[in-house]
This record gives sequence, C-alpha cells and structure tokens, in this order.
Amino acid sequence: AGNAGSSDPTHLTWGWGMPSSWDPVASTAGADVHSLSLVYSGLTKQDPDGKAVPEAAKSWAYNDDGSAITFTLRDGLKFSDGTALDATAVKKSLERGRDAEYSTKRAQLAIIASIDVLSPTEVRLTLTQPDYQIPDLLAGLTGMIVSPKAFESDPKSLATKPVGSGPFELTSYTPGSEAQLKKYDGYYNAADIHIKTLTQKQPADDSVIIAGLQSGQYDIAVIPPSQVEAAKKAGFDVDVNKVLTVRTLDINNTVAPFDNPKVVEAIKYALDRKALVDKAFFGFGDPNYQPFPSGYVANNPALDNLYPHDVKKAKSLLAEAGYPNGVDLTLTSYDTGGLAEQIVSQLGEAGINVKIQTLPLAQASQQIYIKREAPFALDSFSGRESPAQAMEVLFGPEGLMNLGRNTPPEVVTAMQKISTTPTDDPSYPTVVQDAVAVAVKAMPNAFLFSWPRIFARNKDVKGFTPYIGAQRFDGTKIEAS
Amino acid sequence: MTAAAVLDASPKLSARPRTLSPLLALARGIGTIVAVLLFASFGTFALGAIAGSSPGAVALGSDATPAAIAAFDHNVGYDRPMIVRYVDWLTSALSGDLGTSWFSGIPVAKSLADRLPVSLSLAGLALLIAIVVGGAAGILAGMRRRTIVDRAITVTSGALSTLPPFVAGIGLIVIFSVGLGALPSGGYVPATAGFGTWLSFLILPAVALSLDAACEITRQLRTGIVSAMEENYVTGAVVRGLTPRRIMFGHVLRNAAGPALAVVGLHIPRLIGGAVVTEAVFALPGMGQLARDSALQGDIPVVQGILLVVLGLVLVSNTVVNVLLERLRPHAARADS
Amino acid sequence: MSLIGRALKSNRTAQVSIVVLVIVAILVIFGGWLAPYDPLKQGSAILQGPSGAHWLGTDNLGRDTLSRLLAGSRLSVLGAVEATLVGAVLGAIPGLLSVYLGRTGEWLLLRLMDALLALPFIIVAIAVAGVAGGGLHPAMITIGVLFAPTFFRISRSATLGLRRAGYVEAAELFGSSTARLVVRHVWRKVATPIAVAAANTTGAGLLVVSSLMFLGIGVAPPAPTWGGMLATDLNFLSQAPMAPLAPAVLIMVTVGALNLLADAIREDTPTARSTTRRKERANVNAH
Amino acid sequence: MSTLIDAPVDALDRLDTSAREPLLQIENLSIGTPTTTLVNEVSLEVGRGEIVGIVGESGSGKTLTCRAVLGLLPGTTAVTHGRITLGSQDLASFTARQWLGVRGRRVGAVFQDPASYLNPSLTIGHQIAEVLTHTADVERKEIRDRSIELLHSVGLKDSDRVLRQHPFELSGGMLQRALLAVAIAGGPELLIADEATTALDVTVQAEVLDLLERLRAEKNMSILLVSHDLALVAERTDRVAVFSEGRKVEEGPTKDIVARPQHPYTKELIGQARTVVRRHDLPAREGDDAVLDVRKINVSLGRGKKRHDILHEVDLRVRPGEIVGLIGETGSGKTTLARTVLGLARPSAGEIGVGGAEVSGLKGRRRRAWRRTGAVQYIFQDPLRALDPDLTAGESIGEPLVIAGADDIATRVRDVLDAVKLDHSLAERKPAELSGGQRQRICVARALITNPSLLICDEPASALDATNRNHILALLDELRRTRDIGILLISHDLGTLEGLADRIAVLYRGRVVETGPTSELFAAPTHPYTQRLLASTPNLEGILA
Ligand SMILES: Nc1ncnc2c1ncn2[C@@H]1O[C@H](COP(=O)(O)OP(=O)(O)OP(=O)(O)O)[C@@H](O)[C@H]1O
Ligand SMILES: Nc1ncnc2c1ncn2[C@@H]1O[C@H](COP(=O)(O)OP(=O)(O)OP(=O)(O)O)[C@@H](O)[C@H]1O
Ligand SMILES: [Mg+2]
Ligand SMILES: [Mg+2]
Ligand code: NI
Repeated sequence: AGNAGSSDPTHLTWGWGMPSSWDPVASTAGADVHSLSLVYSGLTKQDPDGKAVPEAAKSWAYNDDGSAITFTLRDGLKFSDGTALDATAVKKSLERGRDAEYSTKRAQLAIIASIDVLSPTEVRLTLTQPDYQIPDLLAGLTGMIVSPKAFESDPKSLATKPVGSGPFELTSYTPGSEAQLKKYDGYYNAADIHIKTLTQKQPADDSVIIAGLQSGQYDIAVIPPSQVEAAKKAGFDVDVNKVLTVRTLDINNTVAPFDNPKVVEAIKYALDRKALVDKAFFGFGDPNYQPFPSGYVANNPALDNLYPHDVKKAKSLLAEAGYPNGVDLTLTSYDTGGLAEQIVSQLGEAGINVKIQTLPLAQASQQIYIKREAPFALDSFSGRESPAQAMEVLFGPEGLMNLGRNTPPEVVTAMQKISTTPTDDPSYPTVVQDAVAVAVKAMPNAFLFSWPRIFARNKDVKGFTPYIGAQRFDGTKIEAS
Repeated sequence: MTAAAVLDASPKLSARPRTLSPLLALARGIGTIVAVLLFASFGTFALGAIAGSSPGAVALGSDATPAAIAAFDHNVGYDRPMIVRYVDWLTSALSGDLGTSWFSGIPVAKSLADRLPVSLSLAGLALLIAIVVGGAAGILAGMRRRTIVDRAITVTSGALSTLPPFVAGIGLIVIFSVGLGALPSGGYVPATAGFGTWLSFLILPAVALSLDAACEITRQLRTGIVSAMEENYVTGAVVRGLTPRRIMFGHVLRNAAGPALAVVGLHIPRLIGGAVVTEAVFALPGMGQLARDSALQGDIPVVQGILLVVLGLVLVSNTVVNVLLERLRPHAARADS
Repeated sequence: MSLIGRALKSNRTAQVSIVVLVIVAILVIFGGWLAPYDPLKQGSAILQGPSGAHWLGTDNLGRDTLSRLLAGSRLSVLGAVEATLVGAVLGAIPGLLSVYLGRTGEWLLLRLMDALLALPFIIVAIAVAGVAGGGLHPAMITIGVLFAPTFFRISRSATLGLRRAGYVEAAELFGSSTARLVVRHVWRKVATPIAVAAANTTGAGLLVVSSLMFLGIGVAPPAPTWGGMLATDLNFLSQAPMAPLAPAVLIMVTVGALNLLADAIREDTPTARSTTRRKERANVNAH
Repeated sequence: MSTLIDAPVDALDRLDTSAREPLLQIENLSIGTPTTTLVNEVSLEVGRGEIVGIVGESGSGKTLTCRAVLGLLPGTTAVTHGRITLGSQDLASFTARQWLGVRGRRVGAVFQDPASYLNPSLTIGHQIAEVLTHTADVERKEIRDRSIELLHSVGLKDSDRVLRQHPFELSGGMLQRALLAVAIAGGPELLIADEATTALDVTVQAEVLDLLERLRAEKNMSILLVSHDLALVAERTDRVAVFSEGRKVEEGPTKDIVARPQHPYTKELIGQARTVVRRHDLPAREGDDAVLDVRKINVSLGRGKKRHDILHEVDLRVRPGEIVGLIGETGSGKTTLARTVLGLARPSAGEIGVGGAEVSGLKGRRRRAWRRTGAVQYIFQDPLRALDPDLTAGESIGEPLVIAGADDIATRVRDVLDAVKLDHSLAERKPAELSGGQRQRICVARALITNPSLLICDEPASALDATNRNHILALLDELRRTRDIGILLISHDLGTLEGLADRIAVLYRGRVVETGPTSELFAAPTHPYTQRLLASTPNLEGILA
C-alpha cells in the first residue's frame, strides 16, 4: 500500500463513486446503497447471497395472512447523534420515506398502510395487502433508518451529513471526491468491524485506475473488466463478484414494429450473448435470459439458453413478421463503451438494421422511462433487494423498465404469488422461479447477461467478503503480508 | 487545446483602450459579465427546458412517475412561466443565493465553495508553471534565436501543444506515478494537510493543465523578443553602451511580454473553468468535474452557478491582466483606434 | 489560394505541412475507400497488435484499426472544420461589419464577443451537449460559436487598420459604396489573417473533439473518429499498449501541420512583408 | 545663377580646420556581405571638435559607415577591409566587452525617427538615468540633478515633467532633443547624427542643428552629420564627404566642395538640389470663378473629451489653372483641411464650394453621387499606401470609372497613362513591381481619369527622391496648364512651393496666418511664423551667394 493507503493497518481506502445523496430518502441512484450502508442500518440487511437477515431488528414475525409484520429491535441501539434508535424512530423514518414529497422511495413504501409502535423495541407495519417481501424490501436504501432528530430539524442537511447507526459515521465529505468515515462504536456488530477509519474515494478514469492502485490511492477499488489483467499483472488480488446487475434491452411492445412479437423474438434470437460478454466484458459475466444471476434464489435454471444464438431463426421470424428484407430500428443508449456497437453488429447480421442514438444518462432516462419516447433502449438493471420488487420494476404494470406498461394478467398473477408466499416457505423458490419464467417469456425485455462487480484489492486487505447486494466490510482487516 | 489561433486575437486584446482606469475597466467588465450571464443563463434555462430537465425529474430520479415529477415541480414553483423563473433566479443570484442543486439538494453556493479551492489551486499552480517554465523557455529561445537551443525549444513546445490534454495527463501518470512511483496518480488533499502533500497531489495535473498555456507563452514571448530585438530602441540601447543583459531584461522583455501576458489573460478562463479533462484524468473534485456531472445530470442551477463563478473569476483576472499590460506598455494605450 | 502558394514557395516547413495536409485531405476524401476492411466489421480477434492482416491491429471490438483510422478521418477533420467554419462565419463577418456599423451596434458586438471569450469552451460544450444531447454536431457548433471572438477580433482589427489605408479611403473618395469597398479592397486582405486563424482553430478543434470524446461527450457510435478511437484505446492500455499511438500521432501531426502552416502564412502575409518594406523606406526616402 | 558656383573660396570660409587633432580615423574601410561589397575603400577623418558631413544618394553606404564606427553592422554585413581608429584605439579588434567601453562613453549616436530609438514603455527619466548609472557611472543621488541638467542643455525647459513622460507623450522635436540628451549623457567625444533631423519641421530642425553646434562649441565634441540634404550639410559642417555607390567620391572643406565640385556626381548632386521646378506663368484670368472656395470653416476632431478644434475660420480659394501652396508645421491642420474639402471630415461651421456647388453639407447617397462625378481628386503623400497591393496599376486607375459606372474604361486608362508619361505596359503591374516615382504617377493618372477640376496634393513628392520629385512637380505644372485644373499643393518644403505655387497660404496652429502671391510672400513675410520658416530653411543659394 502507498501513502494514502494502508500504511495504517486500521485504515482502508475504497475506490467507489460518491452517492447522489447521503439521505436514503432523497437518493436517486441505486448504487448509493453501497455508500449509505456504511452509515445507516436498516431493520434488515442482505447477507452475502442477498437474503434478508437481521440488522437493527433482531427478529420479525408476520401475522397469519401476511398483511402485517412486527419487527423486534435490538436493545439500546443509538444513532450516531446519540438519540435512540427505537420503535418510534423507525416509525418516523419509514413514514418520511413513504410520505415526504421529495422522497424517491414513496412508491416502494406505499405498501405500508400504517405503522404502530407497540413498545420501544417493537414496531408493527400494517400493509395494504399481504406481502412477505417486506424484510427484503427494507434491506436496502428503502429501509435505512435515519435519525428523526436530524430530518425533523433540517432534512436537507442529510444530503451531506447523514445520521444513522451503521458501522461507520461520516466525518467529512467532499462531493465528487471523497468521504472520510470513522468506525461507529454504536453499530450492533461493531465487534466485527476492524477498520477504524475508511476513506471512500471517487475512482479515477478507467484508464488510470490501476495507476491509482499502484500509487497507493486505493486499497481496494472497483475496476472495469478491461483492467482485470492489468490489475493482476500489477500484483493485486482481483475479486469478481457475482451481483444482481444485468444488461437488458428495454423494448416497448406497443410501438411498431415491436408490437409484433415475432420481431421481438427475432431480436432475442439474433443476439450472441456469449460474444457480448467475451468482447465487451472480457469474458467477465454470464450470458443470461432472465434478470437474476445463477445461484440467486430467483434464478430459474430452466431458462438457460432460452433464446440460443440463431441468426437463421431470427431471419425467418423477421420474414414471418413481414420484414423479409430486414427492418430499421433505433437503439437508444447512454453507454459509450462498445456494447451498443456490438449489439448493432449482431442484429445487423440478422437483417435488423439498427442506428444508435447515444444520450447523456439523465437525458436518456428522461427519454426512456419518463417520456417513453425511446421504444428500444440498451439498459442496465442493478437489481432490487426483493425479487418481487425487482420484477415489479421490470415487468409490473407501472414498471419503469416495462416501457409498454402492458403486463399480461398471467404475469401479474405470478408476481402477486411471490409476495403472498412467505420467503421461508419451502415452495418460495419455486414460486419465484416460476414467476420469472412466465414473465421472461411473456414480456418483451431482452436480457443479455449478468455482469460482475470487480474489485482489485491490495494483498494486505484480508477477510474481504463480496456481497451480492450492498458491499460491506464486516470482518475485513488489513494485515501486512 | 492549443488554440494558438486565439492568440492572433490577443494583440487586439492588448490593444483595447488602456486609458481606462481600473475602476472603469471593472465597470465595463461587469457590463460584459451581465451580458454574458443574461445570455448564458437564459440559454441554459431554455436548453434544460427543451431537454426535459426539471427539479422534479432530476431530484426524484428515474423511478419517479410523471405525476410525481409534476407535483414536485409545482411545489417548487417550476411550473411558472420560464421568464418569471428566470428573473427569480437572477434576483436571488444577485443577492448571493444561487439556489440548490436539483440533484443532490446541496446549495449551489456550498458546492462551489467546496470546489473552488481545488480549481483555484489547480489553475493557480498551472498558471505559475506556465509562466515560469513557458516564460523561461521563451526568453531562452528569444535570446538564443536561430541556435540549437532555440530550435529545440520551438520544436518541443510546438509538439507539446499538439498533444491532446488527456494524453498528456495519462502520460504523466504513467511516467511519474506508475513508472517512478514518485507522485500520486490522482485525488486531491487540501493545503491544510500540509503544503508538501497538497503539492504532490497537484503537481502532475497542474503540469498537464499548464502545457497549452506554457507553449503559447513560450511562442509569444519568443516572437515578441525576436521582433523587439529588431526594434530601433534596442539599437539605441546598444549605442548607449548598455550591457546585453540590461537590454534584454530592462528593455526587450518589457515590450515583448505584452502578447505573452495577453495569452495569460486569454488562458485564464480555460485554466479555471476548462480543466474538465485534467480533472477527469486526475480525479480532482474541481469545478470542471462538477460542471460535467451536473450538465450530464441536467442539474441546471449548478451549471449556471459555475458559469457565474467562472465568469466572475475571468472578469477579475482579466482586469488584473489589463492593468498589468497598461503598466508594462503605456504606449499601447494610444494604439487603439 | 495564392497566399498559401506564396508561403509554399518560400518556406520548407510550409512545404512539409502542406504535404501532410494534402495527405490528410486525401484521407478525408478517400479514407473510407482506401480502408482495407469495413471499419464497422467486427471480428473475434480483439485488441490484437499489428500483424500482416491488420497492419495496425484491431480494437476492442475486433475491428481493423487502420480501416477505422482511414474511415474516421472524414468525421474527425470535418468536425473540426465545422467548428472553424461556424466560428469564421459568426466571427469574421460581424468583425468586418463592426467597423462600418454605428456605435451602438459596434458596442453590442464587442460586448457579445467579450462575453463569448470569457466562457470556458469545454464546459459550455458539455453543457450544451449534456442538455441538448446527441452527437458531435451540437458540441462542434458550440465550439464554433466560442471560436467566433477569435475571428471577430482578427477581422475587426484588420479591417480597422485598412479603414485608414490610402486605397480604401481613395475608393471612398471615388464614391464607392461601403459594400463594394469591403468586397473589393478589404475582404481579400482580411482573408489572410482569417486563413491563419482558421488553420489554428481547425487544429484546436481537433483537440477539442478528442477531449470531448474522452469525456464521453458527442460520441456517436459506431462511426469512428480519431479522438474517439484514442479515448477508447486508452482504456485498453494493458491489453494493447501501443494502440493509442496511431490515432494520437494522426491528431498531433495534423494539428502540428495546421499550426506550422498558419505560422508560415503569417510570416508571409503582405502586412508582415510591408512592415519590413516600410522600415527600408524610412531609411531610404528620409525626407 | 550658375555664376555663383565660381564664387571665391574665402567667401565660404567658416572655420579653420587644419589644426585639429584627429579623433576618428577611417582608413580604407570596406564593408560587405559574403556576396557583395557595399562600402568600398572609404577613408575619412574626424578631428576633435569638428563637424564632418556625409552626403550622398540613398543606398550609398552612409549609414553602414556610421554603423561600422559603432560596431553595429546589421545582418550579414561586416568590415572586410580597412581600419577604424578612435583616438589611438583600433576598433576592429574589439571584444564585445571592450565595445561597451566605447559606445555611449566615447561615441554617441542619434538617428532619424527618434521615437523608435527610445523605449516606448519607459519614461524619459528612466532612460536617461539608466545611461547615467551604467555608462557614465554617476552616483545615484546625483542622477536627478544630472538628468535635469542634461535636459536643460538640450533645450528642454520643462525638465521635471519631461522626466516623467513616455516617448509617445512628446512631440517630434522634443523627442529628438531627449534622444540627444540620452546620447550625450555618457559624455561622448564623438556624436554620430545619421539623418537626425530629417523627420522634423524645418524650424525645429534648425533649432536642433543649432544645439549640435553649441555642443561642439561647449564640449569640443566631434560630430559626424549624415544627411541627404546637401543644403543642410553645406550650412552646418566644416568638412564634407560625398558618397556615391559605396565609395567616397570626394571630400574636403565644405565651402570648397560646394563651390567647386570636382567629381561629376557631386556636380549632379548640387545641380539637382538647386534645380527648382519653375511654374509657367499663366496669363492673368478674368473674374473670380473659383474651383475651390473655402469660407470660414471650423473643424473639430475627436470624440467626447478628446474633441478639440483643429481649424479655425480658414479661408482659401483656388482658381482654375492655379496652384495654391499650403505650408505649415506638422500638426498645423494641412491634411485636415484637405480631408474636410474631400468630405472626410465635417466642418462645424463655414462653407465649402467646389466648382460653384456647396458640398460641405452633402451626406450619404448624395455625397457619393457627387464624389462619383470626380470633380475633386486627391493625391496621397505615400503612393504605396494609396494603391491596393492586390490590384494592377490599370485596375487602380480605372477604379473611379468602374465605380461611377462609365464605359470605355480601357481607352481612358491609356489616355491618362499617356498624360502622366507612363508606358502602357505598366498597367499590368502590381504596385510592388513599380518604382516610387511610377507609383505616384499611377496615382496622378487615377486622379486625372475623372477629369477633375480640382486636385488636392498632400505632400505628393515627399516620399520620392529628388529626381522623381522634380518630375512629379513638373507634371503637376503641366497638368494645370493643359487641363486648367486648380491645384491645392500641400508641402512642408518652401523650395518646392517657391518655384511652383502661384499663391501660398501659411497655416499655423489651425489658422491661415498669411496668404499672398508667392513672390510677395517670400520677399516680405509679415507673420512671425512665416519669417521664422524662411529663416530656418537651409538655403544652398544663400551659402553660395
Ligand atoms: N543588413 C544588410 N544586409 C545587406 N545589405 C545591406 C544591409 N544593410 C544595408 N545594406 C545595403 O548597403 C547599402 C548601403 O546602405 P546604407 O544604409 O549605408 O545607405 P545610406 O547611404 O545610409 O542610404 P540612405 O540615404 O537611404 O539612408 C545599400 O545598398 C543597402 O541596401
Ligand atoms: N481623427 C482625428 N481625431 C482627433 N484629432 C486628429 C484627428 N486627425 C488629426 N487630428 C489632429 O489634428 C491636428 C492636425 O492634424 P493634420 O494631420 O491636419 O496636420 P498636418 O498639418 O497635416 O501635419 P503633417 O505635416 O504632420 O502631415 C493634429 O494635432 C492631429 O493630432
Ligand atoms: Mg542611411
Ligand atoms: Mg499631413
Ligand atoms: Ni526636406
């Protein structure tokens, strides 16, 4: 390690982008969960495999029909501002997320009809309908508990001065550059936090990220697949973590020519997902036909190779659809890497002539999600803590990435079944996977591949556990080797 | 960029009426800044509106429904006519309130206050390097004109000025951070962490950023010296028995420095606000990065705030340059039409 | 153009830069046609070093680098030329007019140009591209607008100088209209410094394009540009360390040639020559 | 008058020079570039306290010789042969360091165009102080007193202010004095004055030359006075050397050379200087029809605060076929008057009649229409600047007709070329390919092509050498005779006007202070300025008389 790095055995520098806001309620980016998990705890958190496990709550129990859930909090929890993390705090915090006009979590929390404080350590959430996904839902940004004292006095200050009860507390923050954190002893699992101080640092441009590791700018940093080889060559450990992120093509099947299912199918067959992974991601990733990576509870192995690369079939589908001489499309993308180009090239071979329209991210999301003026878009989905919620985003009648907003009833039914099946029910995996199968086959979205989160790590960093969801540093130590 | 081109305009810059008092120059500068602001900020407003950027759309993220966005926009008064919002922005900007970022909710003035030290450190150091190194090279080349030294300097600075700025930055990192392991490859620490540390983080980006200006200064200074050497007053000074050193530093440089100084004036906006590429390569949290991120996020108040601040800085520094120019070459005051 | 011809005759660097620029021009016109492969055709061998089949190797999608460089010439150079043209038109003509316009018009134009001069290029280009979106054109047009003050000042000062020139005054005394005067006597002289500036700004434009590409702005895949290729190649330094060399050299050589040519023309302008003449005359016909 | 050339030598005797100890000796000096010889075997001696003049045509090597003495040969030129000794030192072998001991301390120099020889960015005080400290080794605390003393000695009275001023804030005459002060600050024994007064008004020139003579008298300074003006050299020097084509063709006491030139070149030089273009007197004309009638015009120029009055109540008339001379010092408003008549400046009061029509009120379209008639034409001082370098001579000449929309332009261009005695083939050339005299004829031809009734010539010959000057002046005289054109001839050279003008108007600080027939004015000037002007003009005839 180098100058700013781990010459101090209790300090870790983590190369990871700054959050859009340190207030979970105002956060607009899914990736913020990694930073915010450092300073907030939720009632639940995700374990390395993505399963909801206790955090601030030590346990929970549903009522019989799954329409209410009671969380029991750990005793004596405190926020970093010294106020108690009790049932009242939980109630206020969740209510803010559900009701605040500026909240970006209103839709997710709308399921909560009312919150009752049963005792200082017991809080009951009454739901608008039975839903067993609540512990999962609350394991991410949506459920992070913010000190009511902080948001009652000045909610805006939370953007830069978070007050939570996570493993760390923020000591200084320079937006766009770095966040300095120190260990928060009030965290319930503080015993397992060996890092005293942590610097979260904006990673540099891809082309110089390894240089940054080499010059000791980071102890551990997220790197693009193109840099894996360089990182290994430079003597760093590389962790390739399977995570929930998946690349997809959003398709609006209410717009011609996508209103013809054969065209959509042709696109799905025309894609060579393996080649995409191999080139654009240097082989780091798994071709996928569904939104969940293998090994995850919602992954349905039966869907592997659902649409094998078959140019002939694509062509004939296209001909059947009435486009024997090919069809002209525009692909909207905010990706400036080579992926879009590669997709265009593959589709071109099947007679699907695609023009690329590249837009800046903010504008792309306006075009694609809000205005829905881009019926064919190269997108990326970073998953949700709850599989039901993820499917809601992808396929639900109001789903963001369901550009056509036309969900067939069988998909709605299958998805509802997920929520109404307790997650510890033995049939739960089957229910989820069946729903995935129904949705993937019925919906136009073309899934391409799941792609990993890759960390390059200084060899001194030990005990690092990759998480499928928010990355955590419980158990991570720095030991000179 | 090299933009040697802009330099052709620079003698004209220096040929502006110099008889103005600094105060008057400032007043005129403020006139300018008002003109720019009116047109730049209105432009950003309009562009943002066309692109569908609005406080709600930015603050509520991609999960938001159009209805939620509309409600949010209504609550913050964004559904009023554009001209009303614009006047509103303008009046509060005049009282120092630049609004808050739509994206992060952080007050724009605070974000800028965070970024300004970085940008100013970077620009200041780059300017210093450009003036010292570029100036020394230019003087050397001008004094030793038509020698090997002159040719070497001319060729080197000519070649360096064709270097795309990010290539220069990456090249420096490869050499000094990776190759020699001598300097950090990026990031920023404030000067409060110790001058040495501050400098070690800033020196590479400052060098990368200074290249363009340094090459221009070298070029202008060399040309200036060479042509000043041909002036009769140099012959006059020789005839009077002054030593070559005195002639160079007391007479030639004084007159030759004008165009070079004008270059400095022209480069200041680019050093302060245009360091986007350098900041990206070196992961520096300066205003350039903020501008880029905000522009891409559709975060219009921030973009406008940055333009305002950059313009203010440019105004101040150009006034300084103009005053210096007038001191240096009082006769140029008469050169204007 | 005769002034280039003149510079060409007298100056070796001018000759070299002209040769380079002619080659570049050939690439711009015939580059796509000269390309040995389809520049968009992706192969399975990615990030290959130079070989017999691919003289400059392949890029991250397995496309032939040489073909992309050749085919990319047009967009790269024309992008820079576009900015220059926009700047020249928006700068030179108002610059010329500002001299003959009334005082208010002149003042307004001067302030407007001051304003543009104060704006930092890249940020404005990003802001425009960021909110207006898409492609190279909005960015290049913006850059062009920001180039305008350069041309404005040059053409204005040249015109100002000429307004007092004897022959311009003479034409005025013969009853020439302002328009004729400008077309007949002023324009041609102003054209030279404009040409110099144009050469410089075109070079600067190329660099700006590459910077924007590096920042991921104005990228319009799959059409190749030198700047875009350079920016992309830098991401794969560890796989293909030499790959950025070719586009970088092309950019640098073109920019360098443009700058050298500008210098050569500048040195050879009638004004430059006439000042030497004036000095001579001052000695000779001292009266 | 040619009899004067044979006047007795004694009559010209000014100073006895025989007993002077030599200070500067130039022996067989040759200067050349690697390819050519520019100065050939020149020998010249300057004694202590002596004023030696060098005259000669342009390019004859006067400046190179002076520069060799200063060790400042330009470019690739170098001494190829010969010796220069100053006192007892041989300058040829000097190192750069040794030269520092010569320049400024032993040899000072002043040149033409004093403004350019002073650093425009530094105050006069700074530049004097610099020489005093570094060349003359004066103590710091004495500098101010010495500076003031120096300025006084060159006749700059308001020395406190001058010390604080920059060169651009001084007039030409003051500048030349300031430069002189800087040059003598180091107390040189020899002062080289290369065309040092050429750019000055005659009255100022006379004052500066008086000053040089005083310096010589007071400090026993030797002076090498270079000028192309034979009359001036004849008036002011003890000895003179005549240069031609890089050689010294003749040398001797001034009086001898002027009175009895031996070398043909010297004879020609003297002859030319004495040639005056003589007008051909016209029969007196009836009536008072004027082609130009300027009545009580006032002109102010500049904007806002800087606006000031240039011309006051100026009256001027020019009749057909008449040449009216306008003379006055620099800045007196001669050009402004011409520009006002041409409608390039607007009078704030008064009237201007051209050919009987009132023109001062014309504007815009109507003024353009009037200009297209070509009734008034203008000849610029500097023909090079008056011709568009991109147009051929023929195109330039035809331009007024093109603008006026006339036809058979080609024929008329040929006609005027004949009128100015130029070969038709020259019409194809660009200005750069023409000589100075040819260029000015092209300008005259262009002016003639519209058949003007009034021609305004602003110093039409001052950019030309003597021969060409005479030709152009003769041409003007012929034109007014054959074409009955009225001519307003602006000149600072009394000699020119004396021979050519029918009447002369003297402009002094924006007012016509005197006007009358040429001979009367010369015989009995009434205004003090006119008297001073006449007295200051170097007069060869006077010396010879
Ligand atoms: N640097 C130089 N290189 C080559 N030739 C030169 C140089 N300087 C002057 N000459 C030539 O030397 C000759 C003499 O020049 P010089 O300046 O001494 O003439 P001059 O007698 O002073 O003329 P003038 O009256 O015009 O000042 C000219 O033919 C001139 O062209
Ligand atoms: N455009 C102008 N604005 C203000 N003042 C001017 C302008 N043009 C000339 N002047 C001033 O008017 C005065 C007269 O100038 P003018 O050119 O008429 O003199 P002149 O007699 O022709 O002198 P010269 O012999 O040097 O040519 C000068 O003091 C000059 O500085
Ligand atoms: Mg000379
Ligand atoms: Mg005049
Ligand atoms: Ni004279």
